[in-house]
Amino acid sequence: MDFRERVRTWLAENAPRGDERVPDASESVPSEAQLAAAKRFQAALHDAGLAGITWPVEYGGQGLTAAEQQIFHEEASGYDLPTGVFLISMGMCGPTLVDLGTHEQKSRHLPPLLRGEEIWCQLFSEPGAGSDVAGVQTRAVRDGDHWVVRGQKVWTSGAQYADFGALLARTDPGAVKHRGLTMFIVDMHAPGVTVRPLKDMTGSAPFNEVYLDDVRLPADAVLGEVDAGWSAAVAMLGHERVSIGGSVRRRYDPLAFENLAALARRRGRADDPVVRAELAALYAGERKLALFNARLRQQSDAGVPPGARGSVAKLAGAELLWQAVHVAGLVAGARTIAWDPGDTDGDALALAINATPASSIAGGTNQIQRGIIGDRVLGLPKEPQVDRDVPFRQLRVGTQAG
Amino acid sequence: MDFRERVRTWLAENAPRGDERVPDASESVPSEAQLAAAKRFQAALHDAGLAGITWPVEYGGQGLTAAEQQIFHEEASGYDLPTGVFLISMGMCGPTLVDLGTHEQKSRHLPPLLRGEEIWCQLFSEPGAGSDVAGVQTRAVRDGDHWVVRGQKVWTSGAQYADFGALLARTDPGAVKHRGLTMFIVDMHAPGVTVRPLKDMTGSAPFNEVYLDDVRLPADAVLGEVDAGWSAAVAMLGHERVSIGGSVRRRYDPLAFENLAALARRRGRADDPVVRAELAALYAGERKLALFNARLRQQSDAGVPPGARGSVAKLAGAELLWQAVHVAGLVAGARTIAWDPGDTDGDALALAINATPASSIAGGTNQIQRGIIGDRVLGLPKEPQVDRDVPFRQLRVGTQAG
Amino acid sequence: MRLILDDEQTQLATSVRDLLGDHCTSARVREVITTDEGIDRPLWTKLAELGAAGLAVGEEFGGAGAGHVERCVVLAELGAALAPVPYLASAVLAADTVTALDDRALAEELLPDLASGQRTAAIAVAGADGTWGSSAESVHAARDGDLWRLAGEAAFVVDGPTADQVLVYADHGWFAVDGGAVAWRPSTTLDPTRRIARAELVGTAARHIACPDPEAVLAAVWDRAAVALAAEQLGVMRRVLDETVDYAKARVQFGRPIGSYQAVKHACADLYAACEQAEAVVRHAAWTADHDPAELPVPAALAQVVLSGDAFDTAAAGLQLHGGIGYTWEHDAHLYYKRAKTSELLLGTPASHRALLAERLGV
Amino acid sequence: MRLILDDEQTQLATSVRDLLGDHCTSARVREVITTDEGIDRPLWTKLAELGAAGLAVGEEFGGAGAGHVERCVVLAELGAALAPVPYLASAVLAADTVTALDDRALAEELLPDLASGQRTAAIAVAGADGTWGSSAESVHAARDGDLWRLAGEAAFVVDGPTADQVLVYADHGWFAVDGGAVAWRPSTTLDPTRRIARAELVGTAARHIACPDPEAVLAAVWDRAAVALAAEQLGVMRRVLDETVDYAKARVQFGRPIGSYQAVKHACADLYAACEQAEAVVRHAAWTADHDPAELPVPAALAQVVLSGDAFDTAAAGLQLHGGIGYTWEHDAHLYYKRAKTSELLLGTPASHRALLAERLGV
Repeated sequence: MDFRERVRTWLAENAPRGDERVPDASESVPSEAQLAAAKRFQAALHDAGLAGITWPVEYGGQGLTAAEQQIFHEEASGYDLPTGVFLISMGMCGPTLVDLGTHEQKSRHLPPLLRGEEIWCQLFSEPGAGSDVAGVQTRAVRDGDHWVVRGQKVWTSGAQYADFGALLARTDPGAVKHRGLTMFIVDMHAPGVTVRPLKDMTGSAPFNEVYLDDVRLPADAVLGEVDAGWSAAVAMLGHERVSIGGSVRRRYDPLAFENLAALARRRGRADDPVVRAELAALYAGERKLALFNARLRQQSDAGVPPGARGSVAKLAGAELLWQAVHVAGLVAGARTIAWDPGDTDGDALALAINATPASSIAGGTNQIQRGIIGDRVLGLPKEPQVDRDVPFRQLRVGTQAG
Repeated sequence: MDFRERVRTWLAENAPRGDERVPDASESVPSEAQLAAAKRFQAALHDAGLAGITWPVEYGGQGLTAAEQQIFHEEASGYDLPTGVFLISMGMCGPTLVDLGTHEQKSRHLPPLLRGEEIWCQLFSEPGAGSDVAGVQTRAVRDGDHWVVRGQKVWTSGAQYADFGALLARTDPGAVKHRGLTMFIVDMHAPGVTVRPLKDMTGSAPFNEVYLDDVRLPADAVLGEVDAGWSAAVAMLGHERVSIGGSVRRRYDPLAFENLAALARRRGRADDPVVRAELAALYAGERKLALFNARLRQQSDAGVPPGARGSVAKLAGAELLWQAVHVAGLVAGARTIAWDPGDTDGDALALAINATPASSIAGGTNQIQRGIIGDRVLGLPKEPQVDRDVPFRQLRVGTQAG
Repeated sequence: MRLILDDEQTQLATSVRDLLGDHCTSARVREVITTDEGIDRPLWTKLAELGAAGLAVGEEFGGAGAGHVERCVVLAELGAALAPVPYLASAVLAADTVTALDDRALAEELLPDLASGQRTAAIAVAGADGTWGSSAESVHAARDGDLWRLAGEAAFVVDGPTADQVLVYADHGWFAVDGGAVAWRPSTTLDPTRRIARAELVGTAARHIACPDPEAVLAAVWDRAAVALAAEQLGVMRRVLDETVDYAKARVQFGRPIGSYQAVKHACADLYAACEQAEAVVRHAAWTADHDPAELPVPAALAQVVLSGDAFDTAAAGLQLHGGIGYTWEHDAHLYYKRAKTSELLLGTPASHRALLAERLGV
Repeated sequence: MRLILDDEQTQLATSVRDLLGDHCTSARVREVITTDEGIDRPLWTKLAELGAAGLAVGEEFGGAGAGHVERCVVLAELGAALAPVPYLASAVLAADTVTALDDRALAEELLPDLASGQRTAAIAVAGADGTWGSSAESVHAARDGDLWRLAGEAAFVVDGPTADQVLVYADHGWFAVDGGAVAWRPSTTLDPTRRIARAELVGTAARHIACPDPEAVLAAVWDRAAVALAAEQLGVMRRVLDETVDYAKARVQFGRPIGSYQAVKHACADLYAACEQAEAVVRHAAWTADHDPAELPVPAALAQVVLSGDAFDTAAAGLQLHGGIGYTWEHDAHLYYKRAKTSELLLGTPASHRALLAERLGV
């Protein structure tokens, strides 16, 4: 039985049905039961030899190639697997551990990660370091053979239930910004780690603030080299980009053309030429992005990796949502803004409208994406950079008065 | 008889009728006959005591206040006066001469200017100095008690028939960019001055390139101080802004809402709900700009000068034209792109579409206007400026390879 | 026409702004919106004491007899502060309806209380799809002896459940009913600072307001509502602009304030250009309502064509320029976003506003 | 579906690009467009020698039997170079019409010459308002013994006066007439690189092409024209993007290249995003025309919805980013601007394209 056949058979027998679905970490907070179900599923995946497909056998992986990984993705695309809570663990932290971890770190952390026993989160963003990811102010100070960490992280998804975190902290504020950062492995249950849910504008709190109050880390908590944390972070963010690009939107989406067109028909607005024109334009926006993504995949298969062109998809996807918000208003009219409490259509549309700003902010704002396309795809000259040659402690960072 | 009455009476008796209209300098090139008519009219205006209303009596002006000037504008707004060819002379060069000229310069130049005997042009822009007005590369080198000028100017309107030009040239390339510039008065008939019409994308050539080939200028050609040309230029551009803001668009405009709405009715497209929606949006764009301008004038009358807020009108005006180009296509359809040779409607619409790019480029691009609003109106912090502290000769200017 | 405020009007704006600065802080708004009623009664009283609720009510009925320009000044401040008070519902929609109905008895009975803020009223003019006037299809009026009784539903009633009186546009014209006699079904709303409800009428006793042309009243009220709502939307735009520019000056990324980046600076410039033009549109519409009411239909439709889209775009852009912090519940950006989207669709859709303007322009 | 080119297709693009690089320089284009005919016959011959004119013509009629993907590759290059050749008119519109008419005699007589470029043809399908198919109202066909005669006018005929044959959509279906028998009234055009004319028919002898469903032929030709024109538009977008990015790297203002300013850089990024998505749309439509023609109506309408607006916006933005130099006659930016506006309106308006797409999507 070849790999594809094996994956297909196993999924057919083991993948949960739609109503058992566990939400993604960035979507909403899973219940205890959902979390337990997700862990059970991951363990089963591991037992079936389908976890960590490209990871080393030595650490519980399968030691296979990207081809098998791709096959798994293709076969899994028809399912709604409850692996959302492991996205950051498997998609970002794990691969970075594989790349940069010591033998001891890998032996300790990778097997339980693959078995679904431990979950990871990513501790990068800070209130003062948003688009400017390297503007990290959280300090890690050496104290004998330990490090003492103090600072605040934000936008941490999964921190409520994560066991470990990959932390980016500043170890040398006398160095320029991109030097003097170090990546650490943090036990999220350690004293001094406080997780507070961060409520977003939709009213839910899938993200958290994480306060680090003199958290003591052992010397072997360093991932990679001391003061070389920026390259570790770049590696991890590279994994994130691949991971975001590969994920598929499967949920019911009230802002999708198909659903808005159906709504227009139900509400008797499908005969209005202006609504029709806007719906056609929305379809065009959706379709051209989908075809762009398909073309990117074909190019990738043909040996041309997408590279920074993934930013086009990110940018176009965000713009598309804003277009859809406009069309939704034309179609749903006043029902966009007020509806009966029992009307889940109303709730769903409002949630989608309120979540839309995230699309052009999270994971790199539209402005950042345009910069990436300009710099890396088109090769346009960089802006003057005022933060490159100055010791970090002399830089202005975050939100400061004039 | 009060001033308003005098203006009104004189205009009623002397203003030419529509068919005698002389085009503005930036619009198209006047014929010999039109030029002669314009000069005759200006002479009559002067004889009637209505030229140079706020200029000193000593130099042929009327020595009155901005109030009388405003009254004249108001009364003249109902007419299409043939003063277009004098716009730069009267609106920019003259006021700068009044501000900065020596007694000799003013005595020599202002009276014939007011009598319509001499016309001026403005020699600022260069191929390498567009948005970056101070990036002037034309050199003026001292040679005994003369200056020798070498360089090229561009976008000079009226140079074909101008008698004098206000020239911005670099006198000290060792100074930083905004220093080391000097303003000169150039006799456009002097040896070494060559004027070549510059054909624009509409196919007409209201602008010119002016080549300066070792043109010798006497010492008293300096306007203001040597090496203080930038402040002279800023003063002159300030006069330009007022002059542009004050001018009224009176020509038949195929991109105006009213005319596009009429066209839609004639072509049977006024019942199309999409066309109606776009026409309504166009009206809204026109109207909100007109009301903004009216409000700016009322604020100005109430003692709050418009300042850099004029850039809002410039920016909004350009965006409005682009919107109108889109609507015109919906309304005129295929007739936008092909029409019978005799059909002047087709010619006029095409000319308007082809002239539209000028609206967002000439007189400061949309990008420059947004920068002005951000910096001067909103007080946002400036970008890092890399061209401020370096001697001009070490700067990269214009279009240069990598 | 006058597009700038005189000293008295400027003074009014300052008074209201000061009052709101003291009593309508973000913290207070966030407290009020979690209450059952969702409106700030103490604040309402203070505004009423200032005479704000009766600005456009005739002096003979206890109002200031000032006008729309003044009322728009107040509305802009209320919009800027997202003040959870029934001003739009009662001092605009209901007061204008009573005024337009031109029924002396009703006016004498209701207007003084609306002007003083003693009582509030609401209007019910939409059916299930929200179209202005569609309640005439969903609410049926029937005579019952001397009385009338209303049966059916009206939706999208702004500040209905707290209203003492409700003016209903039914199949036989206009009716007044006691707020307490209506079975209210509070709606879930996109905007937590503005309450909207559905009214169920099951043989509810009503008083018929005789009126030669009920539809004309409806149109007159829409026009004035369009201007009033636009003033509120202007307040949202101005506040978002100010907050965004302030943030762009303070927030540092990559070693310099984000307002020094063209991506941010030029976006702010566009917000400013939109806001300034919007203000001219609102001032003109308000002036027309006061001084040339016969010409109001075009400026009123124009006000909604311009403001409904531009206010939402401004709120969305302002949120975007705040980045992640703007997406948090804690920051106020989302409240302006939700208010702006709600206002965009409160009196129709952007498409219906354009269609109306085209019609009124005779396109 | 395949959205990327194979080696052979890439090779074809390179061949055409090289040919145009040598023989269709800006200087040459500017020379050709001042001639009476306005088309570059030597270039046309060279393209024909490459087999470009017969790419989508069946092998039995002397074509390459390749397909729309290949033809679109050629069209993109022709668009990028603004090549003044009757490719769209003859190798697309006319060849596709003959193919769709499915009349063996006509195909045998005309297609081999169209495929070899020996002769060119044009189609006349619009009346005075330019609507596709409206010539059925403006051109009347009448029997005259064995012959038919056409009377009336057809407008917006692309490359009509240089065509050897003209296929006319008249009130009684499709007809073929000799190009020389038509009284041509050349139109003034916005785009100097594309000739358009009005055809006056005064009892012009014509051959009737029997065809069970003339309207279906018209629709089939429109769909293929929509894809072909989109490919040309894509070429315009790609060229404008490349030129603009190059200029942004070279042009210095305020001491640094303008491409380092976000206002320019981000605009270039938007052009890139539009161009890449447009390319995917065109490749998909061309692939569908070849491999799944029954499904072509939606991708074809989509191609015009996306490309007609985006190509003009790109040309306008490219010109803007060049500043003053872009506004001169000497620079080519205006030629792309005029071509893009012309293409936007050649097969309908942006509004009609959207309406068509909505209809085909079953909205």
